[in-house]
Amino acid sequence: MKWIGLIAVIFTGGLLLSAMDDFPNWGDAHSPANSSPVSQYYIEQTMTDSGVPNMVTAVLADYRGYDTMFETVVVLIAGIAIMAILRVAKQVPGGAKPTPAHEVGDQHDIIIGTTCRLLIPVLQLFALYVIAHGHHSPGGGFQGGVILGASFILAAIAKGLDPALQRLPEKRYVKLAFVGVVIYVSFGVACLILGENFLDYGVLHELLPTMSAEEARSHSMLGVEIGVAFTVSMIMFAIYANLASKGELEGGL
Amino acid sequence: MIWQFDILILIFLVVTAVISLQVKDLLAASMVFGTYSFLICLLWAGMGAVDVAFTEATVGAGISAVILIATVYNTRRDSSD
Amino acid sequence: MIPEVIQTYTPLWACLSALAAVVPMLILRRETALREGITFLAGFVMLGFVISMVPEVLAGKVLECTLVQLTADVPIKFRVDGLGMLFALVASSLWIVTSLYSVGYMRGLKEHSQTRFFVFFAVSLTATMGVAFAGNLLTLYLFYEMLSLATWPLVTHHQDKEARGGGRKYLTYLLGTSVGFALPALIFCYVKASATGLEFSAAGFLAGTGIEGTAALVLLLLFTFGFSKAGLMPFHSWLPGAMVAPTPVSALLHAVAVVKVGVFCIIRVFTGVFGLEFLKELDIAIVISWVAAFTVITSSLIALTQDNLKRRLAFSTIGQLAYIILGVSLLEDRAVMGSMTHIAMHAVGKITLFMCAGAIFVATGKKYVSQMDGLGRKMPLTFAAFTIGALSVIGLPPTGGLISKFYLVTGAMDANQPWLVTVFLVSTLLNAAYLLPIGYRAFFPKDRQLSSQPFSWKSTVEAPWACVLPLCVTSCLAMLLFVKPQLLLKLASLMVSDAG
Amino acid sequence: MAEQYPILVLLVLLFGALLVGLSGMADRRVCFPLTVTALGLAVAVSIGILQRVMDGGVIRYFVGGWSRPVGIGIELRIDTINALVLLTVTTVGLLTAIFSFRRVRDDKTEKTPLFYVLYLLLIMGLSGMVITGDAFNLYVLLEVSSLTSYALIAMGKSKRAATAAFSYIIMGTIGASFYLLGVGYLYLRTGTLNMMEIHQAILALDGPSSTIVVAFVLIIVGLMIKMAFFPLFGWLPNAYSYCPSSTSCVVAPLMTKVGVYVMVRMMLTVFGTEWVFSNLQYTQWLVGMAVVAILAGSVMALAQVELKKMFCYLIVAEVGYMVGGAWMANHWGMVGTIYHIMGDAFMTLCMFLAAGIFLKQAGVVRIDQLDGMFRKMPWTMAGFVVGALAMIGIPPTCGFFSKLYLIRGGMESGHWFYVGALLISSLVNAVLFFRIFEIAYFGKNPAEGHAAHHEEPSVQPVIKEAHPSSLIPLYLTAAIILLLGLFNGQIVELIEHSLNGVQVIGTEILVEKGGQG
Amino acid sequence: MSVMGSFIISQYVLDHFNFWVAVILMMIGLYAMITKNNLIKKLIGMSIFQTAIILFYVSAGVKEGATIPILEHHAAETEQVAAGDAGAEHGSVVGADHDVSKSSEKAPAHEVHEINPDDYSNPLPHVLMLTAIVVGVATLGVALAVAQVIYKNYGTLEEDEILAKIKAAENDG
Repeated sequence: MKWIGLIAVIFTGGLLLSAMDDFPNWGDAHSPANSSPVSQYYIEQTMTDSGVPNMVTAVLADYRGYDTMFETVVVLIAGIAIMAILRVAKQVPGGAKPTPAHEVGDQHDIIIGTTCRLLIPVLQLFALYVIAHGHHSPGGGFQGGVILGASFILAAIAKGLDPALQRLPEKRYVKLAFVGVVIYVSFGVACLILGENFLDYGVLHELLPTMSAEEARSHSMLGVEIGVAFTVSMIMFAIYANLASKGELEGGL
Repeated sequence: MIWQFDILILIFLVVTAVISLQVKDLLAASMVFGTYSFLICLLWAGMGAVDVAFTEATVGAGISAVILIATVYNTRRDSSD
Repeated sequence: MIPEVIQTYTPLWACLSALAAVVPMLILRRETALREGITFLAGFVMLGFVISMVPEVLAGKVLECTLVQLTADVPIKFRVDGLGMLFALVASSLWIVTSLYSVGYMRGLKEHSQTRFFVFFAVSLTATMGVAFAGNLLTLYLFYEMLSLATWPLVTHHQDKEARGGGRKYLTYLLGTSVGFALPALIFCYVKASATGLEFSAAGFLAGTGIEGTAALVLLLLFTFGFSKAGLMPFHSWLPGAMVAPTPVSALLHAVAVVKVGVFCIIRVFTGVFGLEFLKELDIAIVISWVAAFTVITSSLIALTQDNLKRRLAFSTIGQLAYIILGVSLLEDRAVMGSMTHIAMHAVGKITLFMCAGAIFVATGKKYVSQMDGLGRKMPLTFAAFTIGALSVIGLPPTGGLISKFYLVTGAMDANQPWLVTVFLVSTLLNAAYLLPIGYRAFFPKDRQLSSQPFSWKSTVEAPWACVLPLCVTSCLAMLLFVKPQLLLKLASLMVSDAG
Repeated sequence: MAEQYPILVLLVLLFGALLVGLSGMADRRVCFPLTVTALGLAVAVSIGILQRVMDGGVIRYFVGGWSRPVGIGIELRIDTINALVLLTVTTVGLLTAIFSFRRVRDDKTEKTPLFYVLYLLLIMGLSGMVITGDAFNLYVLLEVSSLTSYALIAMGKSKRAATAAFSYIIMGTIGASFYLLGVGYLYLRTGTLNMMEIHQAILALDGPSSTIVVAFVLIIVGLMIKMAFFPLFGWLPNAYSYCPSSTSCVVAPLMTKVGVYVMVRMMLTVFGTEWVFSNLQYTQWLVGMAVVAILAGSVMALAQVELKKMFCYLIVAEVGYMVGGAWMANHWGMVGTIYHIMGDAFMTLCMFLAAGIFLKQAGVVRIDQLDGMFRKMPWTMAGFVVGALAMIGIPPTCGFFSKLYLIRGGMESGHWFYVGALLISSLVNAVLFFRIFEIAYFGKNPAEGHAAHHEEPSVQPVIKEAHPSSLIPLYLTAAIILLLGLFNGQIVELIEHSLNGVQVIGTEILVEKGGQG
Repeated sequence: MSVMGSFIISQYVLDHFNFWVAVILMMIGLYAMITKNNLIKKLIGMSIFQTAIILFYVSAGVKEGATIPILEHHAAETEQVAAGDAGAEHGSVVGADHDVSKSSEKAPAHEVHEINPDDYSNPLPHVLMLTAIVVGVATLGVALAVAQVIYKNYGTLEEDEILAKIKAAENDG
């Protein structure tokens, strides 16, 4: 096996490197990729089209919003898949645990507990900032969502999985994860209903008379980012909760 | 960005990748993998890909490492290779 | 001369009438009498459709109907010409006879799964009619394969170890050759001549496509061996193996439908795909002639050594089929006519022989020739029919076999092949040698004790009437064809005059 | 509304999944009707798309309305080939969904909603892959379908399901990553991700570019892992045979076929056949590999004792058919490949449906456990026989005609070994399936003489015939197999329409090339 | 000769150093995926493989001397003020207090020349790689879940031990 692997890897590496001399130079602004009309268009027209300075956000949520929708679906699938594979029916799905058996403070350090109590709200606030400010700075639904999810994970690590699950029971996080995708898709479908192509946010300005097409694009991007954040944060927590407890959703690390 | 710095990180990247694959303790491997993610996120930030770097910092160095560790915790820590 | 074409769906109805009987048969599987009634009804309906087309065909017209466009160029198409009509007449009329016989046989032996038997019987008939009326090579192949598959449950009807072996051999040979040889040949034709729609025509659709020399020879061999239902050596051994089937199956399918479909396909290849003129030009058919000649002699010799009656008849069939192929491969008008009529003559003769073998088995349980000494006195009708059938197969008067053999031999003379004439004559002698002694020993046993007993009708133990009646009918038919072969000859000459 | 059809197919499925997820938690009984409704709508819309493509030519749908300059947004591009494959995907999805009715209810009670969510998203991912016109979007949807199929396979009750799923994940990820890397190489050289634009850029390149060649190799190798082409098929048999029946019924027919479809799409639309066949010298080799794949798949199928495993190896052989057909640089080879994508999907579906029914009703895993099935489960066997005949290639099933076209292509381009392999594989299939028929017909140990059988066995078999919810999909599949065969002329016409429309296969040039090779 | 040598090095290594490292990382990851015995190690290799591909993409989008792909607000604003109102086709005049909408409403065609594309790195690879990262973590999560199931079934995560147990179970059954 090792030899086969080595040969395969060397072959692959050789193949990959064999094209190296055909590559454009490092950092060449006029390489085909960098000077193509597509990338030029993004840089030049993002402001005109939607007024979002962060081109990555604009491309992510608007020009290639279709990809991002499926990316969100991928995240959702990951969560569902892990539940489908790992979840064992020790409790009724979604039902809260009837007996909060052990006290939080028992096994967990008080310093960690206190720090987390201070840290988690800040973390969550920061997550919301990242989501909301994705138009102007690095960030957006994914990053913010992951941070939000991380705050729940932090709570689960610090206090144990059970208290965290009491606040955010399985049924709720699964539902919210679905809701996230629903939010995303409904923006697209709204465009569809108003007679334009799927995810053509510009047409949404018809809904609010005070809004221009560009604003509509900008705001819709925020909307879909919020949807993404819902799904991502909930699924990240779901992945952690299932993996940490072997799918029993009890005890945890 | 400063190219010497760039090359240094690239070399470190290879080193951490090899270490995380060679360490027999899976917990340590997960940790080193977290370091690897962090380094590569630095590299991307340097290359101007701030959004990618941000995502990698949260996802790669954060969530990936955590779920790896969670799995190692629930299974076995030592590995034969 | 381009024959007049009539568009009609009658061939389709003829084909489907047997298939349509399947559904009521399945529904009425508990009511044996009704079920068998349906079989007969379907048989008469089919015969009616076929006969209704006879006058038009005799008038030199061609009936056509196009169904589904299968590929861009090639549809499922039915086309009734002289050869197809001849074959359809034989198959559909003998089906009725055989149905009657199988009712008697199956009841007599209390066979199991009779519904399945009759259902697949009907499906096989549909496939046979489809082959007879096929208008192009693809349709022909389609029904050819359908026939292979539909007859498998019939061959393996007993579901025991022997049947499994026979069935396995049956399918291995038939499917193996059809997929391995005929299919590539078909696709090769499709590649070369898809514009012609692979339609059979007297001139042959391959003529003018630039096939010549070795390629043509290989193609011809692929076709000839691919349609291995014709039992040409070395792909013949499925036929004796398939004798494990119940006798009605052997009778209809292995003396009439299946093997005749094989030779029919080969005749089609000669007359419709290549065209006789084109083959003469290519000068390759002589290879087939020698293979056939070899088969004729060898199979006759093997038949001499067989003690099991059905196996002896099976080898005899192989030889007779090779006659037909030999005739058509001579490419002479009279030889080809002889081949075509021999399909009918041999069918009538051989089915009589098989039904006799079955009747003997039903009445006495005897399978071997050596056990049949003196049986003629117990079963006089059966053995009388047997003798007539044997005469027909040998080609002696007063039976129809003489007519076809006469044409075959004169055709061989036309073709200036004295050696092949010899083959015909030698094999006739061999035929006589393995068939006549059976009848002789049955009536005039060596055993003094048996022969000394006076004959009386009271001591006969004939099989049930449903078994005996059909074989009497077919033996009479064999003699009738001696007196009135005109219809068949006319149909056959239609094909030849087309070619000329 | 009609111009929105391309996106509607996916939306219907996506909304179905979301609804199942949201309401299925509360009441599991709504899962099945919702799933079937969603898939039924998807099939209807696919038919609508096919209708539109037949009437109006290629559909180009720009998501988000970003049509100019081409490539900034994502384009969905549907010609007749996509439309046909899309219809195949949704139809197989619908049939298997109906089939899953009792199975899922009995197997995984508390996970039923999860199963249906994943199931619908799998079909959505595959449909999306089929209609997209964007190379990167294809990757995302490839991952959607892969992740769902990993999960569905890992849900199997067998202990080995998880290990099979794991090796599938590893191989699948390598394949998908190779594809992604290939797209990266392409992007580096062409600067766009839109398939048609990439094609234009490749045509515009002056001189050969090793980057493009490497990109091509990476993409094809990646896809070959995904479609289990010969040396890279190791993951397939275990993954497909240890998963639940309702999963294998959808994964086995579709995953490999969509992989083949994507390869064809890459050859036709992205790189263009002129480039593929004139720039690369090793296309002959690939046909040779296909020959090996066909023979190896057939031989290994012969060696199997388990029913599903045998079908799995047959899939390997069938993939060999299609790869060989696509690479023989011949018009008819390509037509045959595309036609076989559809035909084989339904043939495989028929096999796996029947295997699922046998497993459920009679606990059949091994072939020799099928003894006497013709008597015990005649209705199921009837459907199975049709599928088996199609696998062997008996007219008028679709299996015959795909072989007809493939062999025609092989003959015209002079790939005689391929023709031979195809024929041998047909014979092997005949042996395989008649072995099954024999066992099902005679039983394991048939009696010595035929007299023993004249008395009916009085012991009533305990095995009951399958539920209509299982039989209906089986019969529909069998009917489709026959219809595909009978109407293959029209279908091939449609396929050719697109092949000419894209103007990629110059038969004359290729025939000449094939003559040399 | 040394000049030639350094030229070659710069041509083939330094100019593409990022690509080189990306390829090396890919090879490391791929090798681990194929040959490592421990399933977790395989997955770490998988993650390294995926990040290496991401590194490759991001490297493809780099422009020398360019900044991050986020427009500088103030620079853009002043340019737009200078640009005048040629954007009649952009229609609706609303929300004057929102500087973004103002800029768009006036967005003139010749603003193209004001924003120099060479100043910003190519945003498209970044977007693609955001997706790839998320896909990567999703795959990792599912794979880890499967690994836990395997551990539950066989009590080990070493491939050879698992295979041995499967074989043993087959021989028993």
